[in-house]
Amino acid sequence: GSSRAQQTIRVGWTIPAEESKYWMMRRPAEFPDLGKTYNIEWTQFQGTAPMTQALAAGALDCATQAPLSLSNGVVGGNLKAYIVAQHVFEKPGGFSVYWAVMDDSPIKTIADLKGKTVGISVIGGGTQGPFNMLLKQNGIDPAKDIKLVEVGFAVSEDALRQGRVDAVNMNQPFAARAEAKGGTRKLFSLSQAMPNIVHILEACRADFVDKNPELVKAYVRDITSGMKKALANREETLKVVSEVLKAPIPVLDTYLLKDNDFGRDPGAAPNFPAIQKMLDIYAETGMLPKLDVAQFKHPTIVAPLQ
Amino acid sequence: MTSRALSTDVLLGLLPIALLIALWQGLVSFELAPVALLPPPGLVFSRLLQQLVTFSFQQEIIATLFRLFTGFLIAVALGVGVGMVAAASPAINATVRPLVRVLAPLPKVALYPALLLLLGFGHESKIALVAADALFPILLSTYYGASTVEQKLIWSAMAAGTPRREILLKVVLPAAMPSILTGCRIGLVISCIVVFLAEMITSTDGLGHVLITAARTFQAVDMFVPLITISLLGLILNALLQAARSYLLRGFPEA
Amino acid sequence: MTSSAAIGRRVAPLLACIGLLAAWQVAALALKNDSFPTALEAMRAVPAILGDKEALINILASLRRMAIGFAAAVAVSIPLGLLMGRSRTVAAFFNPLLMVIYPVPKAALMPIIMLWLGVGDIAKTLVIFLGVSLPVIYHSFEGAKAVEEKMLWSGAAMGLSAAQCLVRIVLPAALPEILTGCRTGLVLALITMITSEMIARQSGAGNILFNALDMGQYDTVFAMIIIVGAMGIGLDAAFEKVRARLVRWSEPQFDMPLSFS
Amino acid sequence: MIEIDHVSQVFQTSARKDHLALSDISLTIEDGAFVSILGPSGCGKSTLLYIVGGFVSPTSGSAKVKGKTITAPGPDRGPVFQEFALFPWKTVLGNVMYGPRQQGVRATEAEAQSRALIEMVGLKGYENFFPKELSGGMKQRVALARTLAYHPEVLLMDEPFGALDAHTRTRLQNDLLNIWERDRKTVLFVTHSVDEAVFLSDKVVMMSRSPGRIRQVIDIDLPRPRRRTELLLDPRYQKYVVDIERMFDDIDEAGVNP
Amino acid sequence: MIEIDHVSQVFQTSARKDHLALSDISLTIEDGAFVSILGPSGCGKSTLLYIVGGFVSPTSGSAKVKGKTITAPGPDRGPVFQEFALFPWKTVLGNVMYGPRQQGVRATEAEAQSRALIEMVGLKGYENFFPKELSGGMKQRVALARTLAYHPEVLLMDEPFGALDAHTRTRLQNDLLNIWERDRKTVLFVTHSVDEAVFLSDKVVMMSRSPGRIRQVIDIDLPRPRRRTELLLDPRYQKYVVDIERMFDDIDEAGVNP
Ligand SMILES: Nc1ncnc2c1ncn2[C@@H]1O[C@H](COP(=O)(O)OP(=O)(O)OP(=O)(O)O)[C@@H](O)[C@H]1O
Ligand SMILES: Nc1ncnc2c1ncn2[C@@H]1O[C@H](COP(=O)(O)OP(=O)(O)OP(=O)(O)O)[C@@H](O)[C@H]1O
Ligand SMILES: [Mg+2]
Ligand SMILES: [Mg+2]
Repeated sequence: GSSRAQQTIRVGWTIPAEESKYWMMRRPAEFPDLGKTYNIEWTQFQGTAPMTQALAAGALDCATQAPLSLSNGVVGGNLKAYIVAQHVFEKPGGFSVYWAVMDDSPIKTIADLKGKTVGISVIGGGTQGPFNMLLKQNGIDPAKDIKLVEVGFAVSEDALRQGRVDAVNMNQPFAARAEAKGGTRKLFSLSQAMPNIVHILEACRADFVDKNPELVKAYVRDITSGMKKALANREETLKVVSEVLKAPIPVLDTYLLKDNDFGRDPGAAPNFPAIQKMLDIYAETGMLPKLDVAQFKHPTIVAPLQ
Repeated sequence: MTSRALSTDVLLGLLPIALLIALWQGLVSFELAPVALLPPPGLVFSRLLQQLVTFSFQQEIIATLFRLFTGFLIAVALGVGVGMVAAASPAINATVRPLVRVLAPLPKVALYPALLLLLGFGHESKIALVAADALFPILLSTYYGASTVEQKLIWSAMAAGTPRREILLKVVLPAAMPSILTGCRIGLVISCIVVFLAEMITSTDGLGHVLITAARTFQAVDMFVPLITISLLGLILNALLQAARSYLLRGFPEA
Repeated sequence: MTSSAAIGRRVAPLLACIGLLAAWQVAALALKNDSFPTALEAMRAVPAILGDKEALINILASLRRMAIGFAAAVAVSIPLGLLMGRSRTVAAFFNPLLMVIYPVPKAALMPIIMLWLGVGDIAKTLVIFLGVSLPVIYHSFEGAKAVEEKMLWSGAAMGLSAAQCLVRIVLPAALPEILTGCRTGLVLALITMITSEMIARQSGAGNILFNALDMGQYDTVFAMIIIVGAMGIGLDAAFEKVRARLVRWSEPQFDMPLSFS
Repeated sequence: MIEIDHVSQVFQTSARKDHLALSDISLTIEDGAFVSILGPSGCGKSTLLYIVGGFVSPTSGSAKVKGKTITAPGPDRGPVFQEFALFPWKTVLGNVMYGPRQQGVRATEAEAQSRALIEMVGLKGYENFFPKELSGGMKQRVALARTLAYHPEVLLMDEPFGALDAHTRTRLQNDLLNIWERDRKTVLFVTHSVDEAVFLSDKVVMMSRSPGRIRQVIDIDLPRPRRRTELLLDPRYQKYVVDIERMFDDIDEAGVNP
Repeated sequence: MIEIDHVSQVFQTSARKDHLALSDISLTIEDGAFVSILGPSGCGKSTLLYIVGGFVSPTSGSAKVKGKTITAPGPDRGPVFQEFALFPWKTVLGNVMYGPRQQGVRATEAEAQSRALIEMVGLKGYENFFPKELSGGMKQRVALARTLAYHPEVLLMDEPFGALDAHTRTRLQNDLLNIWERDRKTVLFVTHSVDEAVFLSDKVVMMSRSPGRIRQVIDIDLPRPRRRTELLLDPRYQKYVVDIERMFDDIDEAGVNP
């Protein structure tokens, strides 16, 4: 520990796709300010929704968020926050969260899902908006026509192979693993609903940002440079991610930062129009009232910052 | 116990609960907690009353209760059975004791994903989790109670011609009853917690699921309704257990 | 007691463990399920965890929280339970309150707990505290109720005040029952130590376990389960030693457990 | 002085019936008197002792010691219970030392006194035994020693020699008389032995079958100090015994009335 | 026939010391004999009964009943424990009915028999009381009735009348003798009353102070059926009593040796 009084940001994080933060956690020496002019108290969470609650309760200053959880916090929890950076999104041609069925399944189209049991990683989570929209477009009422069960990504492949669900959604690295094993096929992916979906981003409480602009600036600067390092040095990134996820490098190597991975903005810059589009979908599917993304924009503090 | 004493007891018991609700109201009134996280009690209770009469909410309660009871009863049957046999037979004791030592401290929630895959997303996986968690407190209390039964009670029964295999049922079980019921009480509360937790983790219905759906969308009032419901259920179930206890133990000095 | 029987008692837990692992191995092979690795696969992952310095620090951090939570729970619950057992008024006052508080899953209260206690050690220690205190309170409660009245009368006649009676007569007389509660509490402490790290965590054994769970690394998940199980055996054995010393006077009078088997 | 004034005791049984255990008992016991209570099994002798001890408060009536109504137990009244009620977690020595230590006697001194008492009741060598390792009669003697150890002014003894062989019993009777004569304690002594009652007491209270009533109070007018061997030959002693035994026969006519 | 052959019993105390409770006891009891055991408190009488009951196996030596080594309790040997050991969860009636029901007697019949026994021990009206609601002597009588109810061939009675008043005691002694004379049971009877031992027994076994040894076996050669009133005037009876009491004095010389 340093004897100098340092300012501390309490940051929430989760796994598996926040490479710039993982760099900051595991390679702090690479960041000139981190641990010197300011400190981070890292807390890991199970999913983004609890982090929204933690932000609303004032127990965190910044945290990983999904557009939906953040909006829920705003609508239901009186949360005021700025989106300061973005972690991953769906790039055209890259990985898109998809629903898989078994090869020999009679389900060939989305319309065939009627009356089936369908797994989803988180009910009411970020993927459900586009998912609902696709169902509706194919004449299925998401509330009545299918039986939706929560199946975490980790067990989704097993649940499908065991026949516990007829279709289930897949994410990396589990999708890569399932594909390598074979026997499953992609039914549809979220990119069919909209391109460049933003999966996770970085948000900070507005009151905290307003009170400590320099501090947050330093943090966002480091996220920006972390993203740069992550993209520039894949070999090291594999190591870093492996340390955090405790996943073996060969598994990560099958997808991480490859074409079959999510997209990452080189400057970790939030794609506000895409986020707005998602908010619109949520409003359309009745999950949320209409929201304007502008409220999440800070005039100066937003990645990329040098 | 006279009925006057009984009603004083009830009043005394209501007092701290009233204080708790007052404290809750105070926290909200003095803005020590944001309404978004802690809605005022009046709102929660009036929503609860509204919900209680709706068919769909009743269905959720029934689903939760069904899992809770089935799991708890399995735990009681297994815990009491194994606990007694382990106290009676050195051979079984030698096997059960180490097994219990290994299995008891395992975090059963971590096995829940495996249970889901083996037993599906419906009742079975939750019942299994409830049973697994409630089992050990009941088993340990039964074992303790059974192994400290006054020797001379057993001797008296054996001398009266009770066959060995019946001693367990006729002497050890009733003599260990105070301890067994203590274990059951703890097991019951754990069952309440676990069934709720399991429904929060993965479910399509039940009170825990109601809470999670509300929590995801920051519906604070709807979050608290299932919480209050489970808490009331706990209170009612415990009162029932208490009544059973004072009947079953009416011959014991402490009853 | 012959020495072969003594050896038998030593070996029995080992045999039980091996039997358990064997059953697991067979079940896993039969089920052929990715999320249910075989015992051997899980065991192979154990050294990797224990060899990792960071993992050890995590586990120690958990144990420290557990020790604090357990100690605090025992310190508060025993007096409360004993008081409830000896005073109808106290029992009538606390019983419904406890019954209202305990069935609520702590995970659901996390947002509120976070509000006042943050997401750090205090919140988790509180959760452990609550997990442990329930059995300790109720076993102390029932133990105190069952204390033979004439023993208390003897104490009172020697000039013990009500408080002294509680400490010097009710406590020792109820000790065997209290210790049963503590033993259940110890098991629950270990379990809540892990589950308290399910939602928010900075370090800890649960951290390793739930991370692996999120990542679908089931060999690590089950390796952690083995490690926690082993910690359980160790703590339980240590507790048993303490217990045997404390309640020597209450052990069954004759050697055979129930003397009819 | 102990004044028991129109005391009645009703117990509530589990069968939800009221059970009258003592009915309108009035009795005065002078300071320093040795009073025995005789009565059929179940007539309420123990209950009466509990009331004087302050362990049970009577359903009606009152009991006073030194003019003050008895509301709680106190170290002035030391009970020896019929069921012994030893502390199972303490050894024989620990049990006997408990009272003196509680009264603030220093450990070494309390131990010396306790060892002397343990020797008196014939348990030398058993100091480190736990109660569960003692025979019935041995437990009873520990209970006696435990109460004597803290020198209560009033002794409330419930069949304290009931589980002892004749020889030990005689020895302890003499020891008790010696202590009583030395310290002039007030003793309320429940026994089933008419012989013992007459030998020890100034006054014998005879109770009738349940619900317990006082049937007769007999003053035993025999010289003190009493020697068993002398007394056995004394015709007055024999007359007391025979008279009381005869009265017992009368009581029995009354029958049982729960 | 009960044959006790060189039986010794060593207890392990918590102080981790071996404690010799019985030392080399040999004794033969004919079928249908009434044998009393007398001995100082703590000499091992209860322990000896436990061994014959099959509750405790002796450290060395063996005990046989009808030629077979005793290894377990059985309904042929019915104990009445010094501490009563009533089932707390059963009422008086439930406790007494337990044995007959266990032996397969029909409920109505078992109840009728049990009620008769309860009346015999003077507890009519207390059938629905729980043990905790009874006085010491009442509990003892329930324990007696409970054992008599299932008609064991051998009765193992540990001071079964110790907590009773003289009158109830005399009545129950007579009842016991009647039952014994009718059914010719074998009775092993522990008592502290020399009087009672002589009155009831064919044989009195005197034990010496701990560690218990058999000091003397006295045949009581008095005519049967015995009537208390007649016997008290019989000089042979008086001689037995005096002789045995004198022997007790001798035993006492030996001192304590834990
Ligand atoms: N807790 C109780 N509930 C109901 N009845 C009770 C209770 N305690 C005692 N009694 C009744 O009170 C009466 C008197 O009991 P007590 O113990 O005083 O008798 P006792 O004279 O001491 O008899 P003994 O000589 O047999 O010890 C008995 O009839 C008994 O059944
Ligand atoms: N569990 C035990 N552990 C150690 N010693 C014991 C145990 N049980 C009995 N003893 C000892 O064995 C001896 C005999 O005890 P037992 O109960 O047989 O005596 P007893 O003759 O029945 O005496 P009493 O007339 O007082 O009932 C005693 O010295 C006692 O201390
Ligand atoms: Mg009595
Ligand atoms: Mg004995």
